[in-house]
Amino acid sequence: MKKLLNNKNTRSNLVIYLVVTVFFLVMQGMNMGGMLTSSWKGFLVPICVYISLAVSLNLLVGICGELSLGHAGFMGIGAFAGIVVAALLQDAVALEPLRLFIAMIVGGVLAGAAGFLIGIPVLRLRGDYLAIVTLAFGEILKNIVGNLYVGLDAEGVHVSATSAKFTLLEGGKMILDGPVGATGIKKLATFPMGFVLVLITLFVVLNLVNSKEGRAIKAVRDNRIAAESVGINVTAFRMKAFVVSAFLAGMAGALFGLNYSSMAASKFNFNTSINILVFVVLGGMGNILGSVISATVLYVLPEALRSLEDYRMILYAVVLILVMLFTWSPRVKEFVSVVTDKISGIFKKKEVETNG
Amino acid sequence: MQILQYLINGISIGAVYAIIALGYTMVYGIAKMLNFAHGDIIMVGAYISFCVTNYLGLPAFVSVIAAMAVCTLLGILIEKLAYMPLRGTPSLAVLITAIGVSYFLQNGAQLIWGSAPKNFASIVPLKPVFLAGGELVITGEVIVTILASVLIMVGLTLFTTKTKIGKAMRAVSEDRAAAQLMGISVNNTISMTFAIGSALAAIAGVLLCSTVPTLQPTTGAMPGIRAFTAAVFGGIGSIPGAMLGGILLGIIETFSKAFISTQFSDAIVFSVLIIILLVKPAGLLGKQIQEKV
Amino acid sequence: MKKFTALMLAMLMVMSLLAGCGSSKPAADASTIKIGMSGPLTGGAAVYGKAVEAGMKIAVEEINAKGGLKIEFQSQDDEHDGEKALNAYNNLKDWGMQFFAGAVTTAPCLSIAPTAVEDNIFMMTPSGSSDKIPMTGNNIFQMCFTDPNQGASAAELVAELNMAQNIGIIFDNSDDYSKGLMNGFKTKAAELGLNIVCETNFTADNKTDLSTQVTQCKDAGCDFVFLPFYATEASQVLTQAAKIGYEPTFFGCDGMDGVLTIEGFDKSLAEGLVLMTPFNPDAPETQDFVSKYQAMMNGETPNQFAADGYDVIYAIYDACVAAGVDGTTAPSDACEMLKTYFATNEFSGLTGSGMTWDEQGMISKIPAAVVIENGKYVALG
Amino acid sequence: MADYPRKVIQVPTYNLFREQDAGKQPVLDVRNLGIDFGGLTAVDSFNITLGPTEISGLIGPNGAGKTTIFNLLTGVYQPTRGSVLVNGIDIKGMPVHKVNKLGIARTFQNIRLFSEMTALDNVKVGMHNEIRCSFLASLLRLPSYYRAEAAANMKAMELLDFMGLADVADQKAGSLPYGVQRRLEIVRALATNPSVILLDEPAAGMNPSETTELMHQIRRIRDTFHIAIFLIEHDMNLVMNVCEAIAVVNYGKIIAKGTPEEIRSNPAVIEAYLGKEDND
Repeated sequence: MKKLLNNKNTRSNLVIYLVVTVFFLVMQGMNMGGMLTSSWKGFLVPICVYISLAVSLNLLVGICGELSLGHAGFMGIGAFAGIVVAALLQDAVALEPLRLFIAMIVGGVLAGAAGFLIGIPVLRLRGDYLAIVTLAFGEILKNIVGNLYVGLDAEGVHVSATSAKFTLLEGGKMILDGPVGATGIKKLATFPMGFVLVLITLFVVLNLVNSKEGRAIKAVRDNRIAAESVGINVTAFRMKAFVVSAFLAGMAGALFGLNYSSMAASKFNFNTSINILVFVVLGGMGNILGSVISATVLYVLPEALRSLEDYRMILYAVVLILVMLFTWSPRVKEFVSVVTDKISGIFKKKEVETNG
Repeated sequence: MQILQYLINGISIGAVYAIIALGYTMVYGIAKMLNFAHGDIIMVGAYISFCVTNYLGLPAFVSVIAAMAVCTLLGILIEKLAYMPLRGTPSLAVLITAIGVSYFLQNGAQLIWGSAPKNFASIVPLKPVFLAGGELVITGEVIVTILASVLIMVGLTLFTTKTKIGKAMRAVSEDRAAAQLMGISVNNTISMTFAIGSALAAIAGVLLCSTVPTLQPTTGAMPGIRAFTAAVFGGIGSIPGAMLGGILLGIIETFSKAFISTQFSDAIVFSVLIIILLVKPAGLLGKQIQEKV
Repeated sequence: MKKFTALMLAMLMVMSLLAGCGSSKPAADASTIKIGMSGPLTGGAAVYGKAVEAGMKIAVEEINAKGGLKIEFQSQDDEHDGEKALNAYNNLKDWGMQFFAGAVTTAPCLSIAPTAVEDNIFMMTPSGSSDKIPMTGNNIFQMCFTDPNQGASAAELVAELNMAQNIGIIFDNSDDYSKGLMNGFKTKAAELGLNIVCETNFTADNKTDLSTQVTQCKDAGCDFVFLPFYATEASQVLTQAAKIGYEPTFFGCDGMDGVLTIEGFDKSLAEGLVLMTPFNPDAPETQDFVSKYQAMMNGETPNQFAADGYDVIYAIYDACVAAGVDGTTAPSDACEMLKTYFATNEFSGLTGSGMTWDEQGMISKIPAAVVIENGKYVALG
Repeated sequence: MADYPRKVIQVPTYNLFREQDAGKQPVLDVRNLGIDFGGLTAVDSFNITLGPTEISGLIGPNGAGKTTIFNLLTGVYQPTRGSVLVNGIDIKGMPVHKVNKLGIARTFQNIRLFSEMTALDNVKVGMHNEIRCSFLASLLRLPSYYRAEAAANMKAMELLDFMGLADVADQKAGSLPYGVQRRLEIVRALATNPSVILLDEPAAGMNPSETTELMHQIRRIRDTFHIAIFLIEHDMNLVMNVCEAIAVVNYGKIIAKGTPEEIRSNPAVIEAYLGKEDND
């Protein structure tokens, strides 16, 4: 009995790892074999990044039950931290994957630290108020990150919050240029590293969910008062989930930042947070495999619709609304089942007729 | 004198936020959903008003009425088609749908009216008032916006406390199931709320664009988020709270731009919001509800 | 929910299949060259992308009507976002693009340029004006002015015509274009001894309300305000200033072009506005283009974005004809041939005559400034 | 407030300790407890002591303040006056989860299970503070994680079995029948290793045979785990049969304390409460 239960969890986890690995191997194989189009080659890393973001946000929204609208803020911290670290280590660490990995870890740690600092005040609130405060923090983070000036020259690293007195020595390199962001980034991100990121994310989130911490987090979601009454420190566990989620978002952000040659803080705005949230909700709350798949599909979908030109985004909007109605609305679901019954009824009738 | 001028500017933009926030608060209070498409209804309202005055050549007040009519219909339509089927589902599902609606309205507006920004000619015929030898200017828009926001606030308060429909709205907002048992049609009441909220959005759109003249499909997005912040600031669900929140937000935003930093004004505005929520978790005038054990 | 996941999984499989199939490119046709463009066709910056796209389409139609070498043209939406821009560029590459006539705005240009350098695809941006863009590589060309250069010539002009006592600057701190112009202007102004008394800015997120910035300039007593940003925000500044009865000399750059054609904008507010623009829709030599554009875009008057787009297509076309590039030339070979061509040849179009490019792909053309009188551009100086 | 009992009631001084508890420290010692909600006194001068293995009942008409008292004892509400000592430690100012760690567990009048989780997981959540396995160990799936989980599984299954719930271990808590959910809540409370357990209307919604079984189970809990039980219940049959001592509250105040026999015959209680309820 107990074994069976364990098996069930392990089995569903294995399915997730399997799907991800197969996807990676197929894509990597096609890539090496030159069978991928330029577009798809370009999608590979962002897909990994968005999977990781969606899964980490799912930990917060689906499993912990806290609506966060500021996930992109952590992504942004990770991205810029990663860009700065990678630039500083340009000469110190020659091996590119290692430099990238260090950048991702630093990005994750900084985002996690920001998550902790923000968590102290924020996690006193609940529900929609928590949502608005995370939104506010996301905007604050973007605003602050977007006004940082970081430069490297012979003297060392210079950091400032205004451009007014920011000057570098001759031959110095501007790493972050305020709202304009980072330009001339050395692209380090690779698809295999994206795959590693997804594996790390899945490993952390799945292991967390199926442990005593995960049970406590789910208990807090299901019934906060009861969880307290059995000795669970609710704030501590919301905090753990928040920090882990921010850490993973930071790692993903670092990979994202190092996948492009220029990156502006405005990328990490409310809209990006919302997009990640859409991945989570459409994939199913608390459903990790759902997040993985919906992040992939919904990232590619608007790109696949490019031939529609002006009607592309409006169609995306319509698809979004319809999917929400079809997956959530009890009435629409009922209607669909009636229609499908009727259709299958017609087919059955025909079958009977042809048989008879 | 300088500080007074900034105060006036702040109150002026704050009053616009207040009108938008009133719509947000109404919808949130009664339908219990964050309607992120509210900002885009504002944009539609402004476009309608723009078209009526510029293409049909009709007077300003007609354009406002037309905008209100169209937005009311639009609000009801959106509610019936997109939100009503999702009643009773988790609020997150409705939130995502609202975002879909927001994308739809923005991109639809671009298809209809094009992406080129339009310059919205102010509908306010009043001349500016110059005080203190021209150092202090109060524009007609400021006067009209502030008057309108106060009138709307008073009107809404009277409406929700004195009329039958208004009382029904409050009943639905307090306890939907109980209201239904009392014979109140929850669906009709919520539709009515959307109608009123959207009509307010139309007014807000016209006044917003009279104050800040650029009109394009994304015009409503940022003020929408600001106004939402204002509504939470004042205590979401509270009518005077939305008014207070809007005005305060406008003043804080203007002052931080003028005296602290234009770059960090966003960070400052949102930090104040967070501090307020930590001190008063339900906003300035919101009701704190204790969970029953 | 289960069903939905299954559905998604199925869609994913179909898409991965498509991923492989799309790579078989149709056989190239010698008589037709393929030019791709990306720009913001939706979202807040769509106005620029749409204008460039229309300008380019006009040029393509004209060329294709002429006979001889034809152009196949495709435009893609980048939503003014670096990430989407790279996707758009990759999509165009899959389509078989030989020349990249984009991107329209600076951030997407900076995102695409290093990849274009890697691919060795000839890239000529109509309106991405940061000096960082051509610096990325020697196959990246620019049709518009480089920001610091334009800012500097603006300062020179102000000094030359003695236009200002106390200068105020409002700029968009989140925009590379605006900051580039501002820095160029400031540096030159300091050299020339111009008196800057007020410097204030806004960012993309809080540009809905610019009344504070206008008031700041007024309070500082500026009689001249430099506005290095686009027409949309400029129209706001002008309206705001008129509301509070503030009447300094406003001075804009090429992004300001189009201010007169903003629908609903009270043109009288722009009287006396000085702007630097390479394109004058009121000049006789541009009338043919203007009327075609108006026919295409519901009567809108073209601005310099459209004209830049038009010129980029003609520049690439002229170079192809002269260098003997056709539809079968590999993009990388075509790139080398065009680089060689532009190193020695000049181009004349709507936005200037005798334009030349240095080996970095930076343009040199004569700056022109106009003043608005009676709702028309009148050449200044 | 009109029918507030004006009569001065003689509260019998009865030693609530069972014989075997004599001389031991009470697990629960409540002194002069009171709480006001915005000027309205909900509970006042509430005193009670519970011996380490005692079963006591708290009864009173609806709205008498019984659940409020439970909320005060578990730290959900902070009292306006008085003190609560759990195993001799004052819970003043402590958050709910710390009060639980002192040894007080509870069930809820309106069931509060973790409805999306299995019955087994519900119990394992209860064992949260007992499972010794670090965050890192469970993240990295170190051997200590597997050891701790296996031990937890075993104990949780034993506890479920104890209340006859082993069969439903894998079912979602929210989908279980009402009576089963009530018992599961008791198991979850037991899983926290309490020294006193507060049951808020454990028999509500149960049929007579389930109630009878519950009575046995309550005694068995005390006899097996050697803990004190304090319960609120409207089912007089259960209260009178199970409890060794009973306190009666009305309008937030104790109006009587004593053995079931004493309570049954107390005129004040009959007037305030039993008189109306005796019909069933």
